[in-house]
Amino acid sequence: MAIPLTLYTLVSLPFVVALLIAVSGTHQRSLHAGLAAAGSAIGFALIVSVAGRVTGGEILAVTTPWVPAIGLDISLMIDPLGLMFAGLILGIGLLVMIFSHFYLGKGEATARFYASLMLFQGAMLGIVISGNVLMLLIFWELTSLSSFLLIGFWQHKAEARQGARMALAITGGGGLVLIAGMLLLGITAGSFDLLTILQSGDVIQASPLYPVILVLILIGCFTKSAQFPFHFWLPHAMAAPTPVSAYLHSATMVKAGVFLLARLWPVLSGTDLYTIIVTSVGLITMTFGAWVALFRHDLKSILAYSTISQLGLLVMLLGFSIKMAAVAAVFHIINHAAFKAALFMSAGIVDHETGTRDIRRLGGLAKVMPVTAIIVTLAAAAMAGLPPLGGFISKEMMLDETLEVGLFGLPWLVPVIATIAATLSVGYSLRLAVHLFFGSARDPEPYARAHDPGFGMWASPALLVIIAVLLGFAPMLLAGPLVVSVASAVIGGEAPEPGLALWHGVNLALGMSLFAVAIGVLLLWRHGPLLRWYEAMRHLDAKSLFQSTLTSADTVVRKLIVATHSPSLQRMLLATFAVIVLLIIEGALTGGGSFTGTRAGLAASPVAIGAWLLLIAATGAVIYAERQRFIALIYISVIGLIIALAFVHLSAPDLALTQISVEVVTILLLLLALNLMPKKPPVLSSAPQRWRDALLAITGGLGVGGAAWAMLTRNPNDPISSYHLAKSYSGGGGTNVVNVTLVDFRAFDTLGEIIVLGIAGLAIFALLDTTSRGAAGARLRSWQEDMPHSPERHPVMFVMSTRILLPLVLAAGIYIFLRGHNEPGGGFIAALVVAIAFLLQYLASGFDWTDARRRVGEHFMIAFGVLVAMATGLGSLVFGANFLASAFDYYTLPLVGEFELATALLFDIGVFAVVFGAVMMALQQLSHIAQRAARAHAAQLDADGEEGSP
Amino acid sequence: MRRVIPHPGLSVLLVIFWLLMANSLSFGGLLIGIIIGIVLPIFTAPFWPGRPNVRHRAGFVYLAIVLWDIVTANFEVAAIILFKRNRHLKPAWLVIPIELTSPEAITVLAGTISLTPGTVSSDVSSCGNYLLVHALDSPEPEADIARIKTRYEARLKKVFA
Amino acid sequence: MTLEFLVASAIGVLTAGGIYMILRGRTFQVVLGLTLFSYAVNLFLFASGRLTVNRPPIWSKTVTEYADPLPQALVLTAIVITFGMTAFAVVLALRSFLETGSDQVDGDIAPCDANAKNTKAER
Amino acid sequence: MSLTAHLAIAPVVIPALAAPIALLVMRRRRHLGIGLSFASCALMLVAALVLLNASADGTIRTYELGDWPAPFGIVLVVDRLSAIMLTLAASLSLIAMIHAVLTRADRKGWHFHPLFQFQMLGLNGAFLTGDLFNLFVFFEVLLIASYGLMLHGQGPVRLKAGVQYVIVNIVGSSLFLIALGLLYALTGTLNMADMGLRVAEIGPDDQGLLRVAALLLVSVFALKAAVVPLHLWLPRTYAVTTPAVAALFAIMTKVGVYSIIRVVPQVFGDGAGAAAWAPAPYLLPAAIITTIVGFAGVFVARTLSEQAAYAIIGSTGTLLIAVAGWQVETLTAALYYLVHSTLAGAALFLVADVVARRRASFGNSASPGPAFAQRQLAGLLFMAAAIAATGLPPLSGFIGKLLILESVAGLPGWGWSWAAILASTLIGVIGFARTGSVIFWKDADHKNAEHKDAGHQDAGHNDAGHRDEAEPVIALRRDMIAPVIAIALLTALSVGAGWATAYAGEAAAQILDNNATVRAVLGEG
Amino acid sequence: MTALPLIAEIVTSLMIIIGAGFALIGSWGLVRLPTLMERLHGPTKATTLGLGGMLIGSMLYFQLFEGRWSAHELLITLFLFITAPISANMIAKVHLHDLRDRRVPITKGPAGAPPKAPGESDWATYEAPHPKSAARTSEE
Amino acid sequence: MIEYAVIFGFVCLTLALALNLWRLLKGPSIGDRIVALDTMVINAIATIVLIGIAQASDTFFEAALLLAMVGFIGTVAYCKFMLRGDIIE
Ligand code: NA
Ligand code: NA
Repeated sequence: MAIPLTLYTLVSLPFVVALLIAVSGTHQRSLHAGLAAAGSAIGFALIVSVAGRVTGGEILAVTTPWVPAIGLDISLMIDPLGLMFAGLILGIGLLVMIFSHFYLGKGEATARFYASLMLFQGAMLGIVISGNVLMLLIFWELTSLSSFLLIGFWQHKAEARQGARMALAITGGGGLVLIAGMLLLGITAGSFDLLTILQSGDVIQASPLYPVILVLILIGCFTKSAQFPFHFWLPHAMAAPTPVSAYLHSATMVKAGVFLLARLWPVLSGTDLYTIIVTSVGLITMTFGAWVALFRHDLKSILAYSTISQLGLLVMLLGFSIKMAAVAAVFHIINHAAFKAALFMSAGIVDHETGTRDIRRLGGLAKVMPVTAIIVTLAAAAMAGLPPLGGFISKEMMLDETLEVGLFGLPWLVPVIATIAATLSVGYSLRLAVHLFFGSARDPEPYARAHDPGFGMWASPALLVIIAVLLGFAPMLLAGPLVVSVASAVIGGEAPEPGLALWHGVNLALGMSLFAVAIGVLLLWRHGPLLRWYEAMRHLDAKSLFQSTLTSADTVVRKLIVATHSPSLQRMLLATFAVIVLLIIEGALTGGGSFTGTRAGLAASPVAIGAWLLLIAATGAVIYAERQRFIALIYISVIGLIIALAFVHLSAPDLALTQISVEVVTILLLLLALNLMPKKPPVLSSAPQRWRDALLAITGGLGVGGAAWAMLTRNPNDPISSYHLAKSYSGGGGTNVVNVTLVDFRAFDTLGEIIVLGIAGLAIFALLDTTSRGAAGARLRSWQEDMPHSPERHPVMFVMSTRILLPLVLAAGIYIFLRGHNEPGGGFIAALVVAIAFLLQYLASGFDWTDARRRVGEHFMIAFGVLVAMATGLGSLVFGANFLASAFDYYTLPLVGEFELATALLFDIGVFAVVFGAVMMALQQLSHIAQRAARAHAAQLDADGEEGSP
Repeated sequence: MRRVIPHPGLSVLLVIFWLLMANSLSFGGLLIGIIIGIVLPIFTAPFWPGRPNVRHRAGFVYLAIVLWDIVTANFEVAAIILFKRNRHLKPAWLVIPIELTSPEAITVLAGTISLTPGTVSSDVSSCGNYLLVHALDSPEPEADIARIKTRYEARLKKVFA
Repeated sequence: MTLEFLVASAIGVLTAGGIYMILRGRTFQVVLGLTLFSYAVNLFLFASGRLTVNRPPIWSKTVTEYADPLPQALVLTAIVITFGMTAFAVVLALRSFLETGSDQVDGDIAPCDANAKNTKAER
Repeated sequence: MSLTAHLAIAPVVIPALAAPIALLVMRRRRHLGIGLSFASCALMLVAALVLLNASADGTIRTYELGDWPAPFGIVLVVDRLSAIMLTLAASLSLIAMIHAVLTRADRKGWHFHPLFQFQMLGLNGAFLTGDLFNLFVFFEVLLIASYGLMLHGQGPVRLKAGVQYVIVNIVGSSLFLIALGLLYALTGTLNMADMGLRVAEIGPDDQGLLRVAALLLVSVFALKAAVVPLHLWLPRTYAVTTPAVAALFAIMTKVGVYSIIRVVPQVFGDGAGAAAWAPAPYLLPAAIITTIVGFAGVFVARTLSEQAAYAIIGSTGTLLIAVAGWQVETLTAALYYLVHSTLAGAALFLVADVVARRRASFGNSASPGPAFAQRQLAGLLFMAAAIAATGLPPLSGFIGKLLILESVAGLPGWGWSWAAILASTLIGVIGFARTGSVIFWKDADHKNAEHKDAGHQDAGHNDAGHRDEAEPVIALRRDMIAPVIAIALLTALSVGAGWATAYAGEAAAQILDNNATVRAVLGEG
Repeated sequence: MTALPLIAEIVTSLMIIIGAGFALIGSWGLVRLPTLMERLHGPTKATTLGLGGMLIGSMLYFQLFEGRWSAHELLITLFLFITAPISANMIAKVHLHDLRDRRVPITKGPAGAPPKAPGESDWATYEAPHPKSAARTSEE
Repeated sequence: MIEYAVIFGFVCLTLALALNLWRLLKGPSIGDRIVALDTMVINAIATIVLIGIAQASDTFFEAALLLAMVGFIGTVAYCKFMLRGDIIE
């Protein structure tokens, strides 16, 4: 197979298999396991197939550009380091898949399980064979996500959910920090290509950003590899099914941090900062983990802490920045993967067969579970670093290297602590084997049930233990070339000859090792008293610390968010106005320039001053009478009237017309609504609030008024409207420039504007049509008129006058419509006038009377109007012109004389129809609500009654 | 003809209205005015059930009298506002029995009373046979009632015969 | 006293009145406030064409000076749009009052809080 | 002139015809109306894609409405940015429409389809216009339609929220007009390209006024974009809205962002004197705070729809962090992330609905309820949407965030930007993990299961007695189609990230190249 | 303008002055008259003669000074003749309603409370018009 | 001479509007306020007509006409509200 194909197949196979499993149905246990195992096996075979070339010094790489903008390529690369990890991931993966099949019960959701597991496998594989660090980051976060799913697999268990979330928070969060670090790394190196970065060690270490990069990346690695103080998620991840723990939380995922440390070793290591941080974190973790492991009772918890400890060991070794230590680390990675996965699977077996993982309830199981006992004992021996197993060799190498490192200027510090950690390791390892399998049964119940599992279940751990044993007997043969080539890849140069052998002669390391074993045995012997002493101590529970931190963060943030975001319109508006006012002030101060411009003012006439006084007084009156809503409304109409007068005075006849007619309709709307609302609500805001609002209002008023003053006292800047004035008659066929602007120059605006009105009409209809139902209907039915009312509904004078007014006002409306193009008026104003003519009938003769005489529905009017306007616009396309282009011409008829026909008039018909429809819709829907609601309710009751009867 | 122009008076009114709106006399304008004068009464007919027939000559006489009364009465009321002290004012409620039967006629009468200053039509009785009028200064209410009945109501009866 | 001053100060007063009313916390007052505010805004937009007396933008061969027609067209559009918005706001204010029995713009249960009583942070 | 020359107007014409026709046919022939509405969305997408393709070569197409020359008439401008926005809007509309129809949400009140089409009309118009006042008009179109849609289905909470939403936006629109007035008074024009030229000639005496106008205008856009502290209107509004509508609303805040991207470089660019890049110093801090506040909201929110609403705020903040850089690279990142975050937000709302529809009275609140139909599948959808919303791999959010992080690196305040983006991602992840694990993993104990009180009900649901209230228990997965499409689009956006970022990059370059726009709009002169 | 007959100028000015004067007098009446019913007479002045004078002035002005025949001012008069009585009537009804039904503290005014309508009926403000009465309209 | 008449007219109308305002604010009854508003509308019509004379323009005629046509609706609606609450029933 060609290399690119191999690599792409390798990385995509697990995902494809995951997908296959996910869609293969829920009750296909064996198929799921089979697919997963086959996928892993094929992957493993692919790895094996390229192993020779890779260990031979060839780097297999393939790159396809993906997002060049950020330097993210689909880049895969297998070098010996990647090869080793890929082999572990796929090899152990295969064993785990097989083991899982026997481990998982009948009712388990195997599809989800294997799909997630394969998802993880793909992600993990991606990390180790990424050739681009951004790719690596993607896979990195994917492992966190899949691990979240796997830890939470038994979703009904609270500890599973919590463990999953905690793992996600820590490893995912660490991943985010890693992103920052990697991005900085790539930016500093000038590329995100891994090989380029690996060759840029000097540049990076010389960069002022190096400490930042280092710390960020280390946090990413430490969180993933459960290094102190981020270790606490790992024990809680043990809520996952045991195969998951074996796979993710011992052999692979937790090694991702170690992998990345190794991967970036040439780039990051070698500085004092690196050595100090990494070594001490590793050292602390190694010791701490081992210490805690000694006192745990849950088998998986023991193994989890032992994993933490072993990971600390690896981190420490990589932290030494010594080549030989790196070699030791590589060898120990292999050892640890073998014995730890075996131990986890065995723990699963014990759990499976005895129903408990509590070491205090187990004991003497060797008699009933001899095979398991052998496996565990051998694996534990490897973990303890006892000869003749592989663990012994790597521990010797480790102890040997500690002698080379001085930390904080103390040459003895690292060796002494490392020896202590080794001692503790011996202690918990021996305890695991001895307390489980030897001595007497502490609890008869699990003992009675216990027996060895079938071959399928113990085959996988057995194989792993055999490897662990062989790694001790024939390390050079089995692992030598691999370790050398991997170590060379880590170091980025020639690795020193590891000299893997059980016997290196009598040296200090051997002494330390012997000491560790001796004291370790002692620890086991005196475990009881030690445990009582340990349990008497107060322990900081990282989980509850994490939980309580999260809870209190949640509480505090929630309080803050709820306090600030409780839906308060007043707060929203205060914020808005405050921001605006501040920005106006800022803009004016920063921008500079004078407040008053140079434009000469117009002298105010007495009537203007009078009207101004009226307006100010009426505005004040509105504020004063604020809660007496009806009176405030009367004052508002005075303001509207004055503004209409102002438009007249200031040469804006169209605006005056619009203002007058809109005002009338608005008042009717407000009165209709006010009828059903409180007329004089109680005071709501306190005096300080009112002062605060008044202050803001005055500032806002000063700002906007000031801006208006500044604007008005400046000369215009050659406005585009001179074109409109010049072209109105010649190009638009009308002398009323405002109208020509509306229906021609800016007809597109007008189209939007009528659509706004049309939508308002529809939305109002939608809003009010439901008023007879639910709470509103009930409230309306029980509504008590809050004012004494006159019994007369339709005063005769009013009614009769409106009947003569109707044709007259309609005629006026038609007139205003027709001449709008040349004189003040137009479709909009005409529509309002006509609407008002009909509203008068509603007002005088009542809803039912008038509604019965209505011929065209408002919905139709709105739709028709929009369509007419659109058709006018599209009509011009037929003539090869752009949308909404107008045409007009003058015609002469005998007797009639010259007259003009303009498409703009057609457009105005559309405007008319929409505006009329919308206005009528709004007012009609709003009127007579209570009575209509009652009627609708009665009709509903009738309908229900009929339905009920046969 | 009746079908096309059911209410010639209204139609003429609309034509005049249209010409006044246009504020000019042109054939084109007249044409549109006539169209409107024909169409609008038909279109609005449902909104005015039982449009009464009006005697036009009587109507014009009535209109002339009312206009004259408006002018003269205005001066009287202006004098009252300007020169008469509140305590010398003799406002009164006038209850005017009416014989008109159509709501249109009652409305015109009430409107006339309101337009001629010094009196405001305030209400109609629920049976429709009395008009409540407020007079600004009416030392002799009976005389005012009689004046209204003879001067306006009697003439209106002829208009809305 | 110039017309410019009258208009500018009127805009200022209407804005202040509008803002104050909008901050009152009951739907009807808020709608009245919006009406005041929109008067101010329409005047402001109108004023962007500067003030002109006795020169309405009705084109004629003999006239050379006109008021700026563009802001007038814009204000017309704005008035129409504001009308639509106000109408909707009024109806919504009423509808909301009928549904909830309160005309206050605030002080309602937040869905946030309504659900909170059933939802404790998981332990 | 061939019909293709009129293509620019198509995104406006299509919904403007579809809406009234749907309004007319809907009462009698409901399916015809729905079909029309669908067809309109599909046609809009086709038109948008054609424009997207046509703009790829860098041509800026203009369309002078009524054949009035710019700057005197209104002109539509189709450049890459417009094309991207149009395509996004049309895609989103199809998703929202599918969901609304399949879940029958469109039947829970009047006029859903006409309002929906009008909403699209407003959006498309806003994305196309080159005229500032016309932008205002289309803002109003999309707002009034959004009021109608937001209240679709009604119920007390929605009405109460609607009051606030409407009033805040009316105030915002008024402020828009004030800014417009100032700008017209100073420049004498409304055409954005022309305005960009004219601001450069404004004298020193008028600089203060110009800056006021610039700040005012941008703060109106910021209000629409829900930038802290102008964001308070959003959480409840979006959380209580009909989910299909909320999904469409995911693009509403982006309209504000779009306007900032469109207007600031063109009008308040380098030549604008005191107003040059006027909002820039405030944009970055505001964006950073918005990001944090948004995801803090995700962290503490107790319902999925609320989380989605806060996620919208947070993603807008993130987006604006990039915008605030005003470089080709940062705008590239912004545009890519804009598209992503819109789809992601929509996906969240839709998934929230999928959940709410299956959990009866438990709605989408993060409280353990009984197991429900297709729980695993729903959970998977939720996970995908949450991954997208927080910006985790493998979906496009991750690429978007990488783009932003890389592009802002080295710019002033970039450390804060990085910290905000990464920290907000983490708190978002924790928040989503919590609600997700409760809803999809945790089973109610018996005490909780019996405790179904009314306050529990998802606010978005109708009050009792509404005609469509009593729907049968969901057995079909049809309501999962829309979210799946949204997630598929996000996947496509990841896979095609190379192409997408390249297009965004060219769009960004075009945005910052004022001369090109001026040449296209105002001619060579 | 010098070519114009002085008399035209005088008449026009007079009409304007009369119109404005009556408007002022009507508004003054609104302020000084004792209660609502009396005040209601004030606006009818402004309506009829005040505005009428102004409109005649306007017609004359355009006729005499601008040389345009202008009569559309008559339309304003027409509308006011129709609408002013309605306004007055409705306001009077509000007053009557206030007096008897609303029990708001209101001075009855020099004319006192209105007398009850003779016979069986009451005023329409207090009693819905009888089914066959001319005062009853628009009921279906 | 007409100029003086117009100025006199403006002064009268301004005073008239001010008097209307006084009544509007003073009340005391709602009816009084409505009368004041109604009168104000009529005075506004007169003002518009006078502006037309002063500017020798009939551009504003429509405004005056419209006010005459629809200005009373406010008055009537306010009254109807006081009488019946529901203005369209
Ligand atoms: Na317009
Ligand atoms: Na009147």
